[in-house]
Amino acid sequence: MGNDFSMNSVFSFAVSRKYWVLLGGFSLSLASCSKREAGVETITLTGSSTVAPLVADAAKRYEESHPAVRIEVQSGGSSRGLADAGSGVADLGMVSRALTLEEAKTLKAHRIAADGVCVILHKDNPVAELNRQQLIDIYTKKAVNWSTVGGADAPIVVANKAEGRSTLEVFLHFLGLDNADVKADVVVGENLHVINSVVSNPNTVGYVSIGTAASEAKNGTPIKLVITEGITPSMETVADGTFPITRPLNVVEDAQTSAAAAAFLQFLTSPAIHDLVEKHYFVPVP
Amino acid sequence: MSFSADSSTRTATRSGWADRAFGFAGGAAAFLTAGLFGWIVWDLIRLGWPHLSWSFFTGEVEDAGRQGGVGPLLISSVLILVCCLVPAVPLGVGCALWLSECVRRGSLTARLVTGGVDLLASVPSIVFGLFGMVFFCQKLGMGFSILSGGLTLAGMILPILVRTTLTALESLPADLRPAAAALGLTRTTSIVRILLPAAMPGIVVGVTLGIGRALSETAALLFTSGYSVRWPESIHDSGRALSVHIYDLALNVANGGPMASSTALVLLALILIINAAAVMLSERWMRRRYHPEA
Amino acid sequence: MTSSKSTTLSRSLDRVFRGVLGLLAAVSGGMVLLIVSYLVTGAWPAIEAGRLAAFFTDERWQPGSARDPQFGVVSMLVGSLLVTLLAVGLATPVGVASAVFHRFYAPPVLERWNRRMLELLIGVPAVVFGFWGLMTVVPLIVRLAPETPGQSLLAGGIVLALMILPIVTLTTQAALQAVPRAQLLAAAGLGLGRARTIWAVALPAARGGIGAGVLLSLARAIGETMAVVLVCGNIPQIPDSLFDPIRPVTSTIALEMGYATASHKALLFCAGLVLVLFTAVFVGWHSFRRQMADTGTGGA
Amino acid sequence: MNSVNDSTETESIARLSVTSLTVRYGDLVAVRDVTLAFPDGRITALVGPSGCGKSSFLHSLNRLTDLIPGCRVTGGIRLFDGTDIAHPRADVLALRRRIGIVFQRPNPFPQSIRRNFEIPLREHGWHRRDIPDKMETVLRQVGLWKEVSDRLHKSAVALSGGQQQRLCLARALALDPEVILFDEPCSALDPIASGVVEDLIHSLRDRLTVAIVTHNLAQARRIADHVAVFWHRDGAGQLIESGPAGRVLAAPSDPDAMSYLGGMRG
Repeated sequence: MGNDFSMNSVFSFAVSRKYWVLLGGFSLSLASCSKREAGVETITLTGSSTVAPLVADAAKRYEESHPAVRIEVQSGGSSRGLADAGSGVADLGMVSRALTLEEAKTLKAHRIAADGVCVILHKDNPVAELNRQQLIDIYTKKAVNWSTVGGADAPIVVANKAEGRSTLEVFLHFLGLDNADVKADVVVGENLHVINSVVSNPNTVGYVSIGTAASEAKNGTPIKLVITEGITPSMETVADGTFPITRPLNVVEDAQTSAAAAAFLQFLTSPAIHDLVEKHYFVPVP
Repeated sequence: MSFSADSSTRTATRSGWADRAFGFAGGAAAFLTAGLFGWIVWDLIRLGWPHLSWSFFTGEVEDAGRQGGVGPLLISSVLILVCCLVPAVPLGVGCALWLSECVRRGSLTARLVTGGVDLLASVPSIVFGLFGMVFFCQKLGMGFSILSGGLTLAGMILPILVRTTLTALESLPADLRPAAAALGLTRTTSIVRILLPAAMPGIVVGVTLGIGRALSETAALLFTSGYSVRWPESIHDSGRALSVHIYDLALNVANGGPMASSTALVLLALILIINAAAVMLSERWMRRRYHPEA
Repeated sequence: MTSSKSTTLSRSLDRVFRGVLGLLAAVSGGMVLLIVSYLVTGAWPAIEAGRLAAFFTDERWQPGSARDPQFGVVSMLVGSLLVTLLAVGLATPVGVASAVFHRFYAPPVLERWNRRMLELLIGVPAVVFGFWGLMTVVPLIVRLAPETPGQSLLAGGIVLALMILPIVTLTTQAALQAVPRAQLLAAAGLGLGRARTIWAVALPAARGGIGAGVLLSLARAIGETMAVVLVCGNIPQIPDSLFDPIRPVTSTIALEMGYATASHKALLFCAGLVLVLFTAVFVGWHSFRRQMADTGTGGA
Repeated sequence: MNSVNDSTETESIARLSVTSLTVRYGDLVAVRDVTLAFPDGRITALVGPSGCGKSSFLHSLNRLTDLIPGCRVTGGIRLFDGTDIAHPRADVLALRRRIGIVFQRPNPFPQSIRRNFEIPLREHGWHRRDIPDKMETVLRQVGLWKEVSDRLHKSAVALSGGQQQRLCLARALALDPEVILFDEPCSALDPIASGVVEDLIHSLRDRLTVAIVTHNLAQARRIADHVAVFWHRDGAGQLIESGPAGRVLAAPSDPDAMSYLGGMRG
């Protein structure tokens, strides 16, 4: 009886027996963090959330013709792209601005497309055009009412981008301002956050990637792209270089790039993705 | 442990204006809650319903989510949930059992553990995400994977599970424990065979809440489970959760708004189904084994 | 019949089982230490560089400015605190009133459906709440106060209140459910009306549970990220009014982490650490007090 | 009745004997220095006013006092075969099987009637196939078989209070205890159910050794062979009088016992 009893006791967790099995299987699979199928080359890209969707689309196309390659695209900002490509966490980095001299010492940038940054307003805002000086006044709170720049009598709500975004850097570079000079009413992160801030408060002024703004405006979002320094922001004016606020969309590599990654980089800079670039409302590199 | 209405209190003596004022204020609050949520859900339906179709549930993500469906993401979400619950439920329930059955409530160790769990509840989800990225993805070498995401979420829902299980155990009739002891049952038997089944309804509520929390989480997954929209082949693959997809569509993809709403509807449906399944399974299991109808 | 050998075995089994439970508890309770230690590691470069003092003395937050870097985090902590208190202040009365209604006034069917709805709402992603707030609440605020940006402390408070409402309501409902029937019957037996029974008997008895729920939602609100970043305006300042924008600590981490360079990153970790410790003081104090109360009444 | 009660003092040996037992809760002394023997196959009633330590004493007999934090028991408790119950390393689980207890309020597990037997029986090593027979035997013993034989799979908490208490008794009996303790087993029941349970307890006489705490002196008179009177004295519960029921109930020698037991006649 005693023996029988002990066996019973040990195995009497019938309630949870299935659960233990599951748990066991789980810990086993956890322990075996082994590499997956051999022979498959993985390329990792991290960086700019502006560039990531384009590269993801291009990667999908590339994988179709190269079945032995797997491409992981993670966004997280240009700075992350630079850091990861430099440290080797990622094979390639995505950066939505030109590299600084310091950065260019260790990394090599390959331009895959160009983008412009444009100022946006609500569709109902009568202002249609703003020049550089007016923008400087607005972003430093010298102009606080729309009437001073030719609009209705309403306060100007200034939307600025958060620290570190390359749109911010490009825009401030154009205005010749330091971020510490900017007096914003609202600080936002993503492009669509800017656009929706303008939609939800018609007194807001903001700036975003032309691609995003054009695409949203075309689909009925009540915003408009503001004429800056007399030039209408569009893919054409970015392409011919007349629009004043532009930036390159780059993919960067360090000195030790694998052959597979180099091949993919080659693909990204080739005309084979031009249709994708245009679909994302960016301007292809000639 | 039935939650059914207590008729004696519902029909209690009404007394004039105070009673009416209470009823009115309560009714207004309930109506406000339901109304606001109705509003949100209605907005989602208005924007998202036109895009819903069978192929949306099964199709792959195309054109950054503006086209196609969310099939792979649905699978990823479920896998992340599994990776989350498998460690979290034993941890949470075990911790609660230990606190309620193995130590004195006021003791230093009990206080330390409860404090730690309460503190865990107050860690911002984005901090969980950063922690998961460094600890699971990098230190433990799991990479951006469904496993990393699930384990990160496990830490996040742990306090919910501990608290609800603890509450359920504490609200059990006090005489169950002496009854079990008097029959010479070991503590193990008493816990596994008697207390745990009796506390089951409460635990299921906790798990339900945890499921909702886990499936809706974005910030913690952004850094851990990754963005990949491929069909996941194992839990070591990177997989984008539905909530991350919603975030991406709403904030990163131009004209992603309507699809974000559709995806949100899919997520709500998934939560409804999983919750209903959890409640139903537990009820059936209880009826079969423990709680024959009264 | 039952030999002493077998009971020895079941005793050691018991010990193993208790050991396993203890281990699970240790992991659960210790996880927060792991997270904090990791935060400290991440924040170490900033702490080492002596930035911690600047955290509390600098007025502004301009970590990226080359000309005048400033690292003031106080305004963001104040922002986190204010938006959380506002949310809890808005959600608690509504949640408690609604729970009382469903417990004492509404038919049971309604209570059940309400519970289902609230459980579902816990599963609505924060970004959905945030987006809804940006597109619905913010325009309403702009209409109310046309001179303001709309994205503000008030908008953040409302959206957060909505998000924690299910937690407050559900925990209050559970606490009311746990009030012994005998107490309610005793109140009825004394001829107390329903309103007085609720006010004088049910709510005081459920106070502990409601408090725990409020604490839980407070912790949830102070850590919320994706919703507040969309509606708060994210200006690091101490607000003068409900209509001023604020920037909670979590917003800063969400906005800047992906774009931060190494030293900036350490600062953000530092901010996260400060927030966790800040919350820990609240939660720890409450948790400690509650346990004291527990042992005070629960002792034999 | 009285003839039964009177004939027992010398003929039986003690199945369970207690020497100098003291129960403390922290600084509070609940029971001080009690020495008492429970004769084999006889019913011993523990009586006394509320708060005189009867229940604490009873619970210490099968070490349920272990469950109460801060409770300390000193003194000797021995079973007939010499098993030292009070020993800190005594096999508590095995001795609880040998000494069963039925509480004031019926406390079936909130599961099916069948599982209320399966759980303890399996724990103590019964084979699964032996359980149905055992269950039927004890349910018949407590007169519950006819009432529940067709609903063994249904919840035990759906039974009436009296049925639940009989179920708890059956559950305790199923483990073949040598001693069974009752802690005011009838006080939460209606008079009819109470009568049924009382008759059941009486029917255990000769087969088992029974200790019963009761406030109902009439009940003690009806069923007890021996009576022990507890009293709160000098800040602690103490045993002030014990002996054959007939003598103690009719002519207690202690003045407090006399006034207490006198109340029953008045």
